[in-house]
Amino acid sequence: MQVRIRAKGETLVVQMRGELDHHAATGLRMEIDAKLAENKIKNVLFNFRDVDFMDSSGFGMILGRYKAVREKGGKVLACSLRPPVRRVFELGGLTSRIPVFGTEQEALDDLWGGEDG
Amino acid sequence: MQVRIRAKGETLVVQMRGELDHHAATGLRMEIDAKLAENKIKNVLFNFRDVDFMDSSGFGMILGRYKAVREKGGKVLACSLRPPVRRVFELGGLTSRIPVFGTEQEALDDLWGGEDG
Amino acid sequence: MTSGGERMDNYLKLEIPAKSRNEAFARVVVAAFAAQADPTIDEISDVKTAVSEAVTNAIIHGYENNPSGTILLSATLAGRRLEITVVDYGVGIEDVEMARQPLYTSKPELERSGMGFTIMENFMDEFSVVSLPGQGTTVTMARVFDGSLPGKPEQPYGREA
Amino acid sequence: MTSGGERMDNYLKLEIPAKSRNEAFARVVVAAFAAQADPTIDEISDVKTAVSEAVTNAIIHGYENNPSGTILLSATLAGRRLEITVVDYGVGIEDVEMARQPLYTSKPELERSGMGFTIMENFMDEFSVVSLPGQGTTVTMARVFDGSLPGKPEQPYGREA
Ligand SMILES: Nc1ncnc2c1ncn2[C@@H]1O[C@H](COP(=O)(O)OP(=O)(O)O)[C@@H](O)[C@H]1O
Ligand SMILES: Nc1ncnc2c1ncn2[C@@H]1O[C@H](COP(=O)(O)OP(=O)(O)O)[C@@H](O)[C@H]1O
Repeated sequence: MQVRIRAKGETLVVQMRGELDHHAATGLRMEIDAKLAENKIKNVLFNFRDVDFMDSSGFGMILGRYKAVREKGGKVLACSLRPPVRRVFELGGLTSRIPVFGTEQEALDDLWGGEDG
Repeated sequence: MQVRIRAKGETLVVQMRGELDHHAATGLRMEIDAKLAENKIKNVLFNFRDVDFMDSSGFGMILGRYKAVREKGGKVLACSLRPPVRRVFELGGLTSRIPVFGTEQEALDDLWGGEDG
Repeated sequence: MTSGGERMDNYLKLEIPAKSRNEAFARVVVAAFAAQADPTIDEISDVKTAVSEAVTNAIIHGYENNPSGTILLSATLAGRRLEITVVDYGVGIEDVEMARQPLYTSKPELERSGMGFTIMENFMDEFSVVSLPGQGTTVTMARVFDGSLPGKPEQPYGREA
Repeated sequence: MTSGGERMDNYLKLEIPAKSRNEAFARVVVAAFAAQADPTIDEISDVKTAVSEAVTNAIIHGYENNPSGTILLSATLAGRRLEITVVDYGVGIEDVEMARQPLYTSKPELERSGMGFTIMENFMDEFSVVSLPGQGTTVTMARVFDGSLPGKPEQPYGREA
């Protein structure tokens, strides 16, 4: 899996490409946690646009970040879920904890709207 | 492998897509021979544009058609070879027996030019 | 040879070491094998997910991330019915009933979600686990590629009340 | 455990029946396995061709198209060196030297070109055949993914006089 991680204001945008399984999740978890330890990051947005596969290990990694970020008062969001990924999100009840958006921009708008209001 | 076989005048144009191995060659051989038995067909043009793999079984099938067609006074031609297919053609010395063209049109022009002259 | 035997169209038996990069490899192998039976994209995606869960469990739980462990993956195709077996010779499971509960995991510290068995059960038509503590675990699952949703090949779209 | 042992990064052992549709399957399996070592497109294409030849020979010659025969394909990856073994328990080869000659085939009626062994030899760095008549045939071949042409990993482009 290929990953690009950028900071957009207080939000870390994690753009993934490929298959999010245990092998990929193990590496990605460490990368994200290193960035989370940095300065001003509060929220994490997972962009699934180019992810065509996720299993329960990927699910566990997302849930783990959700718990860590929430403890520090931040939010975890997801966007651009394809059907196979959405299926696993729903089966595990992740959609009731993590807001899911159609596009990255919609997710960021929601966060920034929330900050203004 | 997917195949489309058309008659263009006296020439059978065999357009292939996929991998030309023993499994594919076995079926294709029968299809071509059935058409060759028909009426006015004299020549065979193999269009390799969408063939990304050929092994010695595909090679043997081409060589077999070459021999059968030549016996009846016709020609076998090939066009649009990709590098992996060209490699096998050359290793087996097929390029010295079967004229290879860049495009289907060039091959047909050559045949028709020959008929006129 | 014998009459009444199940028609077996193809099979594979694969042995691979318990390395996490083989999770993706196992998915490719099963997807390429299953392709012969012309599954839909959703069907192949479900099967890949279930295989990924079983192989990952063998690596993480069965062998506790020791890559010298051996995983056996076998698959048979009879018509459009795909059966898959994943075997490890690892630590085994004391209480299979408990292990199968959604959200149950023995390794929360590894951020396991406890959803592996639940996914296998929901994404396949048939699913079973046999395990002997200290000897290993065998997961067997099957899916019929008939375009219906998993778990209900005879009555597509008919389960919801 | 032992010192001086060759570093083995990954392996697979695959058993499949001698069916011609498994020729393509064997190629996919080896290509997916080899992908870990980052081969070039040409390298992977050469390896797929060599595997296709060996598996096809097992089916056509070893088992004379009897699909109840069993083919064992194994592969190991040590760094960027891929070694592949294809085994059948079929009729075997009386005279391996003759069989290896370019254009030699015992089945011209099947339109075999006699180029299979020649392709394996030319597309891989190392190649050997061991066969016992009546017992079967083992083909072993290796390729190092270093971007050089096959057969000459140490001196790329250097063979022609
Ligand atoms: N192959 C296995 N070997 C040993 N234990 C296993 C195996 N597969 C599953 N288990 C046990 O069953 C539990 C539940 O598995 P699962 O539903 O896949 O969730 P998870 O992998 O997230 O823990 C695991 O936590 C583990 O204790
Ligand atoms: N696995 C095998 N079992 C028995 N005979 C074999 C096997 N592989 C090759 N041979 C023999 O070696 C000959 C040459 O093989 P090859 O170069 O691949 O050409 P071809 O397959 O076109 O005949 C075959 O014709 C056959 O007699």
